Amino acid sequence: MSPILFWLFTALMLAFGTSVVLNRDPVASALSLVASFLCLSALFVGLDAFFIGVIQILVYAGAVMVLFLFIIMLLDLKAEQRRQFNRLSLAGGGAVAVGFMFELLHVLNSFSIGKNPFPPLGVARLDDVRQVGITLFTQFNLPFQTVGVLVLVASVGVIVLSRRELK
Amino acid sequence: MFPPISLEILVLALGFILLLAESFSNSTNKRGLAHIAIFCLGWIFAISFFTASAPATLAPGSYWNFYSGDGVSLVFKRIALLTTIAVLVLALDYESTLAKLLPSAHKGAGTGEFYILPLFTCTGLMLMASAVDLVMAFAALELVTISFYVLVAYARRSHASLEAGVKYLILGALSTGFIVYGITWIFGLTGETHFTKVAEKLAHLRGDDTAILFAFLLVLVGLGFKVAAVPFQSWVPDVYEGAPTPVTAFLSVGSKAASFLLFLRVLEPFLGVESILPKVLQVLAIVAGATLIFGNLAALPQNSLKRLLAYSSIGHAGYLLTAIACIGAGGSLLLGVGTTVGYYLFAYMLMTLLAFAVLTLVSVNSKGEEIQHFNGLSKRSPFLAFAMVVAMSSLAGVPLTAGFYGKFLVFAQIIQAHQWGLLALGVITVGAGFYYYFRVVAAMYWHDPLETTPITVAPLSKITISLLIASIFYFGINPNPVLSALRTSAPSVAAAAH
Amino acid sequence: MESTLPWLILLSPLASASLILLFAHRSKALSVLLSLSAVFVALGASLLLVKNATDVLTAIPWIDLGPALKLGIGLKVDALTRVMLLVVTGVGTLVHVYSTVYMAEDEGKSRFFGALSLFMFSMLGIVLADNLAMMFIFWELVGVSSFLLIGHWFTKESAAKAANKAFLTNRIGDFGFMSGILLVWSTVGTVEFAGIQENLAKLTANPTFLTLAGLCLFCGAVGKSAQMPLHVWLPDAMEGPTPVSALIHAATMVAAGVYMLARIFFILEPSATALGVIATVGAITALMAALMATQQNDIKRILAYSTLSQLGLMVAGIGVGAWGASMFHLFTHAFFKALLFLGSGAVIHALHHEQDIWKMGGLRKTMPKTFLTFAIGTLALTGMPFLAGFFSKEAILLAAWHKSMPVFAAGLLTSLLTAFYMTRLVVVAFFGHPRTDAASHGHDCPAGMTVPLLILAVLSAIAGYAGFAEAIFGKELFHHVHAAAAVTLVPALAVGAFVLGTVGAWMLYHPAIKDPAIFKDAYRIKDPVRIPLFANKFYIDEIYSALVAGTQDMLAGFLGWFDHFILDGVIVRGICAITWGAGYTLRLLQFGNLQGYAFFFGAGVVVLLYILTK
Amino acid sequence: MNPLTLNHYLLASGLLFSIGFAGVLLRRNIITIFMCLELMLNAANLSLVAFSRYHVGADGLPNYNAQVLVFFIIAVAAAEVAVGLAIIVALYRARQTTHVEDLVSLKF
Amino acid sequence: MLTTLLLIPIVTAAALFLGFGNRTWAKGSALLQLALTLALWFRYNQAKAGYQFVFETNPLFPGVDLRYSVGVDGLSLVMLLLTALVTVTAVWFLPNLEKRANLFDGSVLLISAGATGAFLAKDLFFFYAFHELALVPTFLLIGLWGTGERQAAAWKITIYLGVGSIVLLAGLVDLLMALPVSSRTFDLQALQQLGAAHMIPAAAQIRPWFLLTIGFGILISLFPFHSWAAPAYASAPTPVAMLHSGVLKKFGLYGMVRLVLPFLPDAFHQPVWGSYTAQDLLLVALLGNILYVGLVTISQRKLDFMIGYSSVMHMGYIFLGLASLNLAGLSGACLLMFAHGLSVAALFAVSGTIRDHEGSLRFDRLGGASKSVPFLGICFAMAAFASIGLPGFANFASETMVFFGGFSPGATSFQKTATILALWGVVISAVYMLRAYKAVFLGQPTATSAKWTDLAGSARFALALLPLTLLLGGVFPRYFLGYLKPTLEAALR
Repeated sequence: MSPILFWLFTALMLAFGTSVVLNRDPVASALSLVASFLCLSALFVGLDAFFIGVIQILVYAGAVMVLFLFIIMLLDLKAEQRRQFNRLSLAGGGAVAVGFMFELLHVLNSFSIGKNPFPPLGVARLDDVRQVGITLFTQFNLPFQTVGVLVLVASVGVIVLSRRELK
Repeated sequence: MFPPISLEILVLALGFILLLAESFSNSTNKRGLAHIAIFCLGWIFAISFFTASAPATLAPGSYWNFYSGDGVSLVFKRIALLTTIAVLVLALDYESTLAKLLPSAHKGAGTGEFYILPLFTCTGLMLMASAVDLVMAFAALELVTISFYVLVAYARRSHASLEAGVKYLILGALSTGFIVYGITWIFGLTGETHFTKVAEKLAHLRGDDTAILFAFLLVLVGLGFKVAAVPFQSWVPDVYEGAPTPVTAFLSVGSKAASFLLFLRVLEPFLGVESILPKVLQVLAIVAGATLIFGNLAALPQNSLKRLLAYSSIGHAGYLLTAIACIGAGGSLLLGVGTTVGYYLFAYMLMTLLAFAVLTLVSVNSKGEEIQHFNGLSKRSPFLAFAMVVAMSSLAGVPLTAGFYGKFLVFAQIIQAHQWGLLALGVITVGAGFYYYFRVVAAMYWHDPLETTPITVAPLSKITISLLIASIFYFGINPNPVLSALRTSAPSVAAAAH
Repeated sequence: MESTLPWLILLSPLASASLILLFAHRSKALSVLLSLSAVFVALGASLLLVKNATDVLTAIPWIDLGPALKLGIGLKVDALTRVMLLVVTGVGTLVHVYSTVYMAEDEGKSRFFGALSLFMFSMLGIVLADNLAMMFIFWELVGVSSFLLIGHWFTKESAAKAANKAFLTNRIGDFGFMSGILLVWSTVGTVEFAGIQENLAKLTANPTFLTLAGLCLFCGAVGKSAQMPLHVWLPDAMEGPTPVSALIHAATMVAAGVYMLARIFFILEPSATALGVIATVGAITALMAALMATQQNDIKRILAYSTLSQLGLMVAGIGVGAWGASMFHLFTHAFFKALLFLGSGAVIHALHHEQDIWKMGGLRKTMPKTFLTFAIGTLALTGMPFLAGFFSKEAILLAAWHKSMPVFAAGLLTSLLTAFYMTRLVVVAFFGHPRTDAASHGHDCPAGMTVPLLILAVLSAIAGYAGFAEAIFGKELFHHVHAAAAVTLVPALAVGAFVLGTVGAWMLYHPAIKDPAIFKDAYRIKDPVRIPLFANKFYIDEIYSALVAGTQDMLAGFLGWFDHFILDGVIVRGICAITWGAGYTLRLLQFGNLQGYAFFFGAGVVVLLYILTK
Repeated sequence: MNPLTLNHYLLASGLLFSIGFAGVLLRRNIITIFMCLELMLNAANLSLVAFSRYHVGADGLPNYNAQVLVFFIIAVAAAEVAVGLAIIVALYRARQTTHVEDLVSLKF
Repeated sequence: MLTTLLLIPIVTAAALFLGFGNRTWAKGSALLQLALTLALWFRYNQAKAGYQFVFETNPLFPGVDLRYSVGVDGLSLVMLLLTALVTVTAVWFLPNLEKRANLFDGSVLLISAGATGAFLAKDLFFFYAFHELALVPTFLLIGLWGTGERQAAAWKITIYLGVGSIVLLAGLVDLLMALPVSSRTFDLQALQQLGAAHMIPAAAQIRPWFLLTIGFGILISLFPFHSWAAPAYASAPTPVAMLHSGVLKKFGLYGMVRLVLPFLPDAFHQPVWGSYTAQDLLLVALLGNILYVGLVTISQRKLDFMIGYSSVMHMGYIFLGLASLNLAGLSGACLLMFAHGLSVAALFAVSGTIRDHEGSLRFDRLGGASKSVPFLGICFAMAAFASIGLPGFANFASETMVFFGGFSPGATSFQKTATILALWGVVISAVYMLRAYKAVFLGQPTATSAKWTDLAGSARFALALLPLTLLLGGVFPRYFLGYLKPTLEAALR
């Protein structure tokens, strides 16, 4: 990936990320989130992870984001925008987040491996869906099954939690 | 002999069958489901004694890279099974209360899943116990976490349950974020996800101590959240209080036990890095000390027993973390840290489940979970009062109950490591523990009851409670079965003990 | 035979005491019978022992820890023991007989005789002891039997108080005694008299230590023999029944201190300082007690102070080195003081428990036998020549003359005062006319009481004669009695003091009782001599109670307060409160706000990360 | 312009993580908080993919284990969102609020 | 046989809890316990030192020598006899309850079982465990059936002793840790042999010494950790006060003899503060018990508190015997444990009976009781005289040994001074005991005390058992010392 594109998408991703946090309107936040994730998937693609990039768009933009918007609309959350921020908690939360960020920078700064450029790939054309598939269904079969159960549990849970009347 | 994974498969199959049965049957009585589940889990527990332990392989591409059926995991699987059985028994007792908190079409409606979801949670717990790979660990952990989100918020007519659900959800997701980030860093540092390989790679890394420490901290945060270590404990009291009581019991025993084992497994690779060892141990000691103090002292002024048990659960996490923080000293007095933690959790399971069993029955009959609802319990039901005395004594660490050996092992660990600060905290907190646990005993025996109707105990609950009491005494005198089971196959955790 | 006799002496009263306590306490007659037979057995055995005048030593171990510690119950019968044995069993027998009548109507008669037997056992134990530890054991036991007997009429507040006071005061002395025993033991390694004597060199090697040990041992005697400053219990002990006063608080127990000093004289002898202190204490006690006696109105109290005074004299005798003379005086004193007490008992008995001498009068006529014996006793005590007291007192004075003039002077003055107050007593109580109804109905008591009086009167008369005494003391011991070279001036001065005292008192008091006003109200007549300081016993009781209240009780009260409010209240509860408060504060961190929890979470991450990466 | 290093991506990921974390700490609306949590998870994913690309195996391919893990994380996150939103809906039905300040009945 | 002895009270208690049986069962159990103890007492072979009647299971910890093992030697026999005697008396002084009498009786038996177990145990772990087990019934009984500020007292004793036990636990573990890995064992006999072999270097002894002394000290109410004792005993129901102060408290002292002396003898001579040694420190603490607590006792105005404090004070003498580190002092201390247990139990039995009669134990409300209840008076007098160290009772014999021990050759001058000061305590104890005796039993009878009824029937025998045993011990201390001596010699080696 060319550095220019990297910087562009990174800047956009962070900007939209910030917009998620700063926007008072949940709908705007949700849209910013999607935008941020689109930039993120661009970064994924830049890292030669095409499959993940696609999945990212499909799952987040296609499903999660719709879910969020749907719920926000369902609950009609506008009334709550007017609430005031508590300055103390604002300062405290900000301080913690900023403190964490600086410590993270400190870690990255001392991270020797990270200073290396990416090694070149050994193949000209990456069949990355196939590779992911092979890895997932052979080696990672057990965790995969587990995640399957997890999704089952989640769907059962969602039904139990949201049906108007239980039978 | 069965392979260890058969246990997970059987429980999972049981869960599926019951789920199908629940959706296709027209019966309005869901209690049958629970009875079947309890019965079958009992059999599965029996089968667990006929499984051959099978440590993980490291062959590339093998299915068993992720799963270790070693002796320790077997013990934790049994803990998970027993906990689930007990939770289901509690759930049966809790049914009348739960039914009122559900938007049900008819009596008992919607309780079916309440009996079935624990089976999936149990599967997750068992998988967690066996997970020797970060990916597997993550998947299993999330299976447990997500099923707990549902279970905690299950009683959705209850504001408390919902509030607890939301708090657990947000903070749990936050901790998941940290775990994921931590896994990322571990992978980034080593390029591996299997614990053994990670350990090998980490030990040979040079010059990136800060990054290793960062990865360690992220995992500590994530798992510290699960085991209720200070300062990541804040969800515990609220969620424990709000959740339906059987779920609280499940959270406090099952989730904690599996998380501790995972914590030990994740910790081990970091302990192999000598250059960071002092800092790791220092932070562990700080966290352990803070947890000890917070859990035990904040429990002192509690009036709600459920909340008190929540704080006590933090306190016990403190003892366990203390044992882990003393991991660094050479030569074990009695047994390794892994065995100490394993035994402690086993004892903790017995006594906590007993306490929750009594709490469930009393709260159902007294419409409340405050200590004052236990007033004069010895008159209303001497059996339950006695059970509670046993549970509280064991939690407080009175000898000849299972809880004492746990404390004993922990103190041995502390002294061995010459952690005098932690020893002092331990002494203070045990003293505090005597106070808040015995307050319940005092309420039951000293005070007059708020209401005098006797409490009837269902036969199944009676059997469960009796068995728990008997086990507390039995393992309080002879801990050998548990200890030798923990030690038979020297797993990676036991190696961490040295 | 010789080795079993001492055991018989010792154990027969014990058997009687235990039998009474365990089985016979419901039957008065049986109790009396048991007690009497025990004392007769003891007397008989003692007489047999005197006849076979060989020394006997017999012991059984009591505590035996090998070389670490060996304490035995050992009996030692030598000349000194024999004297005391006879005194104790002799006077004891008479008092037992006397008591059967005196206590006839008492509801606690069994208890009384049980305690009396216990006392005999304890006292004989002291006498027979062959080591300091055993002596201490019986020393304490006589204390407790004295406690029981003083407090015999326990529903009387004053009796109960007196019993406590006696016991406690003795305890203070015993504290010193035990310290002394420990000091000796730590040097010598044994507590047996024989052993100490053998290893005396170890003790004398360190004179300061020796003096300290000697004085500590002397403390025991100060308590038991009621020397200054621990004398306060003895007058109060008169709350007990009169036979008890006669036996315990006149003839035997209080003399145990003197006996003990005589026993351990070989330890005291090398230390001039110790002896000097002993002599001074004795002399002061003798003099002050005599002064106090001159102003008392209670017949028993006068006798009590007199006892104090005489004990002081004996102790002073030890102090001037004349332990033989002191023992001799102890011996004679036992008879005439017991006689006097029993006589006063007869008076009290006849007058229905009237003890004020001013409410008596004229008893000479109504109680002739009692008067006669009482008079003999008085004269023996005051030192009338050729009666017992004269000889023994003179022996002490003689020794003092050689050793220390101040002690001699004090002794002489005491003799004079003794003659004075005893004559005062006799004149006021027995002469003139009865001043109360009770006094006018006085009568001699039954034979059970009079016979012991008569026997004692005879003994008081003859006990001082060399022949009699020597027979009992044995040649060797009697040699010590008259160790000092005779000086003619001493008996002359003694006689002078006697005459002066007697005549002085007669001159003062005989006219006073003639005053007709006293028929109406005894207290209208004024004692011709009135010295409040003496009457109030130098205010020592008051000073003591102020001291006790001011120091011990106040300290105890303060410490009680401290313990309750500071140690337990502030410190212990404070720690609990701090812990609880900390818990309460920590609990406040769980304020329910999800965001706050996330903040703690984050802050925890940041802080831990800082610690890790700094 | 310098070639891109691993740290570039890690930095981007770290900043996104911090932004998400800040959102969790600062926002009052539970749904928004939930979105911020998604940001954090995805930030981790970015690092993971970067590491995957960095740890090129002997066969010259990126380390697909990490990508599979990313796949799992996305799946889990989706499930979590589903359950989480269900809980939030249930909460809203019961309490008519999605604000954290209103959820303080359980405390101390 | 020993396990049977342990099971008698436990099984009876369990039966009572389950609703079977009644007061007679409790009495029968106590008598059976006494009978069995006496059988042990006479069958014990004094000529053979060491543990006898040993029974032990396989190790309970894999690879660690920790097992259920019981056995008795001379010292534990004496303590068992004390337990059995006090239990019999305590059971006869159980109050008449309308409700839940079985709970009360069973709990009392459990306390006795705890003590029995602790003294029987030949294994360090069970030795510790049984003692603490007795805490729970104590807590229940004081809070439920106590008098006065019973709940506060119950809390105080429980928390105090809980903390004490945990310090003790730390000390025990530290002690084991000080041994080389290969010789770590929980077997008391094996431990004793290790102690004799001086396995622990002197400098390493001081820390476990402190932990153990403070731990045991809290359990024994060593100054300044004594403030739980008097209020607890004053509030406790009579049998509980008897058993706890008479028997259970001796556990700590027993532990000192069993563990601290054989193991950490050099610690006593280690300087801890300037030139003052640990022994000096202990002496100061025990003088606190004797003089400070003694004076506090004098200031008490209620009989139960007075006895409670006096029991604290007498712990000082036992410690004095321990601190002397020689056979005389130690034998005195051990015999004094026995004697003090009996005398204080008898005192509490009498004071409890009086409280039942009068409802109050304030000295200014009592008086002249000997008139109406002479038997109680005699028993109280005997026990009181015993406790102030009157010859003839075992207490005197033991105190004598203690004092001689403090003065034996080799005693430091500090020790001798302390002993002399401690001797003054004899005067102090006489002051308060006689005051109490006079206030309650002597003097003019009060309007109520004249109407009291004396003990009758078998309760008389039960109560008389204690002072009579004291007399036996006082006259023939040698008989008891014969049992104690070999054990103690081994402990001092």
